[in-house]
Amino acid sequence: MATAPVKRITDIGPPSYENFLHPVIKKNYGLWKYHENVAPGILCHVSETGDRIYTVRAGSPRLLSTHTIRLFAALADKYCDGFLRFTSRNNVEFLLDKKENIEPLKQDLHAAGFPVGGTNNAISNIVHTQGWVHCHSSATDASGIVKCVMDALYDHFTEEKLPAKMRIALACCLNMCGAVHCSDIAILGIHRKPPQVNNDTINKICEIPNVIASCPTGAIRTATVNGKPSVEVVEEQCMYCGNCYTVCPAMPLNDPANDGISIWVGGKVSNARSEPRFSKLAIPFLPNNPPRWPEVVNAVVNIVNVYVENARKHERMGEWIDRIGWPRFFDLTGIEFTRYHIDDFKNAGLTYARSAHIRY
Amino acid sequence: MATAPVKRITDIGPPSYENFLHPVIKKNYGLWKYHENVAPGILCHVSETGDRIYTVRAGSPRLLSTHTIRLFAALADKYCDGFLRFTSRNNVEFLLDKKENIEPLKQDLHAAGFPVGGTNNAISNIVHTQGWVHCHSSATDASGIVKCVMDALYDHFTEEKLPAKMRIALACCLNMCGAVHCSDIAILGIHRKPPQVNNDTINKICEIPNVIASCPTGAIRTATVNGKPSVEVVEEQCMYCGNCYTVCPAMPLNDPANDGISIWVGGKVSNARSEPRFSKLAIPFLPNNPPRWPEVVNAVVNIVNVYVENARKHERMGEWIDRIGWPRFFDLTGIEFTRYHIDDFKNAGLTYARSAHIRY
Amino acid sequence: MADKKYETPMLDELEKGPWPSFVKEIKKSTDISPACQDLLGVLEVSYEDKKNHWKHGGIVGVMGYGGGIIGRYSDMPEQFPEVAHFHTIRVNMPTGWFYTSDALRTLCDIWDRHGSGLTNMHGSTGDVIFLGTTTDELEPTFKDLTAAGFDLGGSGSCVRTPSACVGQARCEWACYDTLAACNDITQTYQDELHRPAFPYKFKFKFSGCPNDCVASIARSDLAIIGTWKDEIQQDDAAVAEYAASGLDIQKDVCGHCPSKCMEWDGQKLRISNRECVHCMHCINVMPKALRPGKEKGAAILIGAKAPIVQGALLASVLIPFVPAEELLDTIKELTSRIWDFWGEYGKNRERIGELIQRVGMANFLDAIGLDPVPEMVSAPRDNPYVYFKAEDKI
Amino acid sequence: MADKKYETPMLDELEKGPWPSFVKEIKKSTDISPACQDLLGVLEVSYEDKKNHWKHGGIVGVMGYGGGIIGRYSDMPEQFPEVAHFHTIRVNMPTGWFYTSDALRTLCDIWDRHGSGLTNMHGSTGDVIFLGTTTDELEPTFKDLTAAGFDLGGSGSCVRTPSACVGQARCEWACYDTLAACNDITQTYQDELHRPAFPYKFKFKFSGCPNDCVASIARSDLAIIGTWKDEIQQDDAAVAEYAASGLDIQKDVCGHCPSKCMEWDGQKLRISNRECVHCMHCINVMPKALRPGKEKGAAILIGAKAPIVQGALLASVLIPFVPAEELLDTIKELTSRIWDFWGEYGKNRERIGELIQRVGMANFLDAIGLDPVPEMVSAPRDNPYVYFKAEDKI
Ligand code: SRM
Ligand code: SRM
Ligand code: SRM
Ligand code: SRM
Ligand code: SF4
Ligand code: SF4
Ligand code: SF4
Ligand code: SF4
Ligand code: SF4
Ligand code: SF4
Ligand code: SF4
Ligand code: SF4
Repeated sequence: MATAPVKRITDIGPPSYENFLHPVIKKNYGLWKYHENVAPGILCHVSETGDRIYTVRAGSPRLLSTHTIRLFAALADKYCDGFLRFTSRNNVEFLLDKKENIEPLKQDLHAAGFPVGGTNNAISNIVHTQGWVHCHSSATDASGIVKCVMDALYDHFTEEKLPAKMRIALACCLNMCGAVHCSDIAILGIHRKPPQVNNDTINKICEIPNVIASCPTGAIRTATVNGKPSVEVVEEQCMYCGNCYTVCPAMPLNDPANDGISIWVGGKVSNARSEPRFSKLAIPFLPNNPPRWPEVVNAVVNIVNVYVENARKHERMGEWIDRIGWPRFFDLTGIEFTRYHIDDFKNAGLTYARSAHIRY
Repeated sequence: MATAPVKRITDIGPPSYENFLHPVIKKNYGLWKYHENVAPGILCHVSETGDRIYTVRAGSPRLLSTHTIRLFAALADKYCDGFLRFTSRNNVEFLLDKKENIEPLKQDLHAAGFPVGGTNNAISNIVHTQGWVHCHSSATDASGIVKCVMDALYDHFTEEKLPAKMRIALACCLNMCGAVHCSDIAILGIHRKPPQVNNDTINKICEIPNVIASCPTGAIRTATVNGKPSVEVVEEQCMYCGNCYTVCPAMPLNDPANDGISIWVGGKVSNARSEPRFSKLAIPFLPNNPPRWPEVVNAVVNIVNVYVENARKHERMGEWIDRIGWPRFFDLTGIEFTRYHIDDFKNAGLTYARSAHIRY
Repeated sequence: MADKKYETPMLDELEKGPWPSFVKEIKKSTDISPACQDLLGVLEVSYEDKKNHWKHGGIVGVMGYGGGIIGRYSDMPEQFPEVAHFHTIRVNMPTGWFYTSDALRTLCDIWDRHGSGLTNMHGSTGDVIFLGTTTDELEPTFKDLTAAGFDLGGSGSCVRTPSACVGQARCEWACYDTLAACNDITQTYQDELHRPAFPYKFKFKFSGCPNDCVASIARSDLAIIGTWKDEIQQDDAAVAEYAASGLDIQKDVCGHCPSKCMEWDGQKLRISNRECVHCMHCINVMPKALRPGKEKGAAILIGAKAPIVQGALLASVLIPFVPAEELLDTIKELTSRIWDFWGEYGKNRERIGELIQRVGMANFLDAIGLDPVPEMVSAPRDNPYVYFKAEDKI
Repeated sequence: MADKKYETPMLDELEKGPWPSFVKEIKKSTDISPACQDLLGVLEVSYEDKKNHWKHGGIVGVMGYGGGIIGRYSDMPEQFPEVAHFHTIRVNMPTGWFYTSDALRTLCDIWDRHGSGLTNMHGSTGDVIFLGTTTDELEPTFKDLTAAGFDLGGSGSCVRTPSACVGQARCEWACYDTLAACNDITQTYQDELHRPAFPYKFKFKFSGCPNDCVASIARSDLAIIGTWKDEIQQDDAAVAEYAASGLDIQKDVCGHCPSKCMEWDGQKLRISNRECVHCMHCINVMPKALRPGKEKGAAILIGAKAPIVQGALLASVLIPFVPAEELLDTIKELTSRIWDFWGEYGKNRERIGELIQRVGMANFLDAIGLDPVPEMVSAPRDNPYVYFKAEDKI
């Protein structure tokens, strides 16, 4: 007698968050009145009911082993009745109703190598992507650079000594998985050579019209190579976006000597004070120099330092630059202004300085 | 015996301005220290030397008969030792070294029908163009509307009761002869029907490829009509700019029922406070209703009134709208916001409100 | 930790320094799966070569789903056979990234059984990322996940895993219930999430207030940003306390108000709420004294995306304000109209934001049956190139 | 006034009202030329028909010149024979629109002899416009004009009549001598002004300070805008006087400073000149207390134009600062390089601003041999679509 097949479970979606809320949160849901910044990495939210919930935020490399997740779970059991969450920037937050648990939790975290911080006017965790660990598109690694940069900015995570919040993000290619394009500082992997067409396979594995249509600048045209239908790339029209490669594996554009990093500054997401905005190009190219990427680390640290020294309270990176102007930003940071800083894509004309508002 | 031909004089350029400078101006050239607004239309410039020059500014219809120019000349002789100038907005300025001459000059001007004013926070003369008086391109008249609007705003010329300067300009077609596109209020003649191709003449009088190339939206394509080479206009792609007509007389686009006026607001040229900027669409269409264009006059007067009532000191039209927001501008003026207000030309995407900065 | 299989001198450098090390994490996991050793191996090669060693992903998945798995193959399978296949599984996180320790351990158990033991907590879209397994393990992992009450997230041309800020669970500023809304939308669109049928991806993100802590305005096709319509709730005594405690209210609060609608005379703070653009700054600085108003709801913005293909876009205002009670219905009604239009007119790989750019906002509004309002634009057009419609002409 | 030839009930309405009437001006001129009667007649028809009655201008001119005359023919020549031809003559005004009464009368005499007696004082570009004459009268008018020391202005694809604000002749803020510069450029480019040889028109305008009283930034291909480099000259006693006389310095001056670089503590005004963007506002409001600095010169901006063809442009910064002494040489050197490039690469009817848009600022700078500086952009690019040049790659 055959056993009836187990009904396959699908389309159930995630378990409801309600199952995972701390009792104090459940009780005070929607009733929070205000919060206090207790210390770097420690928040206290106070409810209309008088209840308080404490948050201890710890930095994480995001790429976590199940060992570490189990460690977090154990700490949550020990101090938080098992309740914790992660943030939109991949930090882990322990939710406590007992103030006296804060210190021991902090110490346990510290002992395990996880810093507490990232709240208020600190540099929070770097939002980042897969890099060489997992993505075929990557022009650089992600986790490695993040590690090096955060090592250098560690004190800015555990202390709150910035004029305002600072959000750093990294994406390993122009697909920009993550809000890289709206970060105070964005670290972006870039290619600098056009795709090398694989004339042998392209006709078999890709739809050539799709490949041609994928190019934002129309750089790709049909070609016949060794009697086979293929494409060719007009080198001057290619800006190495990699969109053709996303569409077609026969268009790889990795090139170790020319792949590298660009640095972008002054973007933001929040609507606080000024409107959200894109980050703008600061450094067009820095080489990939693993394992510690000193050029990238120095560049980021330099920008952070100049910002910290010069910005006024409440000024995010971009707001500070608004006030002092881009010429002075380049001047203070010692970064060279080049032809590449001048936009030449679709709406380029709108970035030219069309006023006599000039600082000298 | 033939007389020797008189040598033809060419390329001499204009006579030097130096011949036409008042002696007090010559003496104090480059030495002016400050100025005072004596009264509407009256300026006093004071030199480092202590000398003073008085300016009396009078409004003019710009279209002047030689009779009137001779009248100005006579007044200049009577009160200014013959020295006068015109301004960049077509007012006439009498330059006096004797303060006591101001009043009699004012009276003579007034008697002749020329108002004194337009300085400081007044509405100065309307920069305008040819209209039906002289231009084949015109979608409306120029001088007629200007006359009607200035009649209605007369007191704003002779008094200084605005929060800031106000510049009104009119152009009779999209060629925009004059700084219409950067005016506090711009009155703009527009067409609303595609050109009517004259299939009989086009091939004779125009280069068809030039006609096709002239269209910013690519609305024109070749066609053969009655066996003759001609063009046809894709109606949906035509936005009635008239550029094809400028290039080719066989593409006229006048259409009395559909020609009319649009109103634009909030532009400025000066760098004072905010950067120079284009005027933005307020009213997409008002009919041509000669001889007094009541719809246009009312629209302009309404906008001026709402501005005067609501703007703060030193706020130009566009700066005031910056502060209160466009929704409230439409609200206060009672002007309807329509699909036409939403840009759909090249950089349209950059005009969408990309933030949660919203006023309710 | 299992025995070392490869020399990884470069990666070893990344175990140094105070910030927690992902290399340590990979090394820790070598006792879970041999794939971790080979991952270290191939990554070291990448560090030497300065390029990745992955091939363009193939189409792998679980039965009946078109998304949720990212196929990944090594381009050095002979040298690193354990990562020859190294697919990721996107597991839809609980809304707001809330967990109990038990729930986390459940996920760990499943992943230790079927995969590398490596994760991302979390992916940029918000999913739990199970990082690396073979094709064979996909279906069993899925079975265990659903049995435990979890499901996959999105990938491909479908609804992507929606995400929400912590919201009313722990934030005093949430103007609507982000968690409930996000969870509801996630459940409502399960079919669209798992079975790619769109021109391209579609992302929802829910932020409770204009601080936008899930970066919805930068990263989602439909961004729901909480806000309020009436006056900022103001506690004058608390304002005075801030002033007494040394806050320079003129400079630090009023001085940064983008709409210049605040006045402080040393005694009393006056807000012209009519001009307030709801930026949150004053509230952020004085959380004990100022709070969002009582008439709460959200603005709905549309069309954010990363640069590919036609350039990055921030989301733009579609509906300036929806009361909190009407929010879910409005989102669903709107979404269905948007998808109809996008499905019909969207080109392959054209996000909704790019489609709107292409056809123009006014035509888009016509198509989805919304009236234009001035809140949708930062300013009306400045060019006179207006296409008048036949019905508006004579 | 000559006898009335046509009934003009509509135009008569425009004699009413307080503002001076152009209809009166035309009527006044009927004793000068019969064309004025026919102009009234045809204009009345336009007012009835709601359209102009002019034909597309033909090519008419004076010997040896390609510009300066706008040909104009009526489309109702039988009805209005006196305006069958009704060409305008553009007479280059004296720089700054300065005149003596004698000079004006000289112009009037010439025009009464040869034309309608109607003028525009002045045209939008700045010329004296002699409004309406026949082809036959062009050459004689020109002869009389040159004999009297006047010459034609520009039209067609050439240098257009340059214009300048009143400048140092009567304005305390002029940072360079706009009249001298404008006059010099006008004289230097006489050939380019009279003989169209460019892809399209080219306009110079000279403003002595950022108030830009000739709207150069909106209307000229090369805009020369005076400014200063050092500190604003400040007279503290005069500042105190303004304060005493009731000016709210905090609100009216500092409050509108776009770079927020002014501080007023009730006693002393402090300007961070390093951040000042030279907008002129504070100086405009307190002319007795503040003045531009002593290190004077100008910024050179390029490329403004009206909407046709590709949309309107404001001029953009090309050289942030040139000392006053070097200004003329710099303009001329720059102009020749710009014209070389434009002549070679400009398409027919492509203004320099549009050409720069088309090829990109960086390529344009290469072509004219200028180094890029950050003052040229409002911000660096935000899209990552960078074309790296071969020499910068490996
Ligand atoms: C936990 C988290 C939401 C979540 O659901 O996970 C969160 C939580 C809070 N945010 Fe946030 N924000 C969180 C990501 C963000 C993001 C998104 C991002 O970084 O990608 C933004 C937009 C960033 C940007 O503009 O680029 C964000 C912009 C803000 C702001 C506006 C800051 C500004 O001045 O621009 C505030 C207000 C403030 O801090 O004054 C804010 C304030 C807060 C408050 C104080 C809200 C409250 O009353 O509880 C919370 C504690 C913040 C802190 O770190 O001090 N939160 N917050 C996120 C923590 C990320 C992390 O681990 O660091
Ligand atoms: C005479 C004239 C220059 C000329 O060579 O002809 C001139 C002369 C002066 N201008 Fe002007 N401006 C003249 C056209 C302009 C223009 C151009 C235009 O209108 O097309 C502008 C730019 C307008 C714009 O932004 O759209 C202009 C923007 C200014 C400003 C900046 C105003 C602002 O706040 O935006 C000032 C400063 C002020 O008034 O506070 C100014 C100030 C002045 C001063 C006070 C300069 C001085 O110290 O002598 C002069 C008297 C102004 C007055 O009317 O009260 N002038 N001024 C022009 C008179 C035109 C007229 O008849 O009304
Ligand atoms: C895993 C993840 C990065 C991470 O390390 O966190 C990721 C990884 C990839 N993304 Fe992404 N994207 C991820 C979040 C994002 C985000 C952020 C977000 O969703 O908030 C963005 C920017 C926002 C947006 O959607 O515009 C993003 C924009 C892209 C794009 C560009 C899309 C565009 O319209 O511009 C591509 C290219 C594509 O779709 O073809 C892309 C494509 C990819 C692919 C599938 C590579 C490809 O070309 O096929 C990557 C697979 C990597 C791998 O091997 O695992 N990924 N991708 C994120 C998803 C994890 C999760 O489910 O939680
Ligand atoms: C007479 C004048 C208007 C006025 O009443 O003052 C004028 C009149 C004409 N302009 Fe203009 N423009 C006049 C100043 C301007 C200005 C203002 C300026 O120079 O400061 C502009 C805007 C600034 C600019 O150049 O961008 C201007 C932008 C145009 C354009 C659009 C050019 C563009 O690049 O967008 C055209 C179309 C064309 O060139 O084909 C144009 C074309 C014309 C034509 C020649 C009509 C045509 O299509 O052939 C007009 C002849 C009218 C007539 O029958 O008399 N006119 N034109 C102005 C010249 C008088 C003078 O010499 O002083
Ligand atoms: S940013 Fe590019 S390389 Fe990095 S994970 Fe996303 S698609 Fe892959
Ligand atoms: S990389 Fe981008 S620009 Fe270059 S050919 Fe491919 S799609 Fe086109
Ligand atoms: S704006 Fe148009 S219609 Fe008016 S004068 Fe200029 S070209 Fe002619
Ligand atoms: S009017 Fe303008 S848009 Fe219409 S066909 Fe002519 S050039 Fe093209
Ligand atoms: S977006 Fe607003 S409501 Fe949500 S967590 Fe951030 S501050 Fe709180
Ligand atoms: S929320 Fe922002 S705009 Fe509104 S009053 Fe506060 S600071 Fe001003
Ligand atoms: S532009 Fe400046 S210098 Fe020239 S008149 Fe105007 S205010 Fe004076
Ligand atoms: S000139 Fe303008 S920017 Fe400079 S200090 Fe004065 S107001 Fe501020």
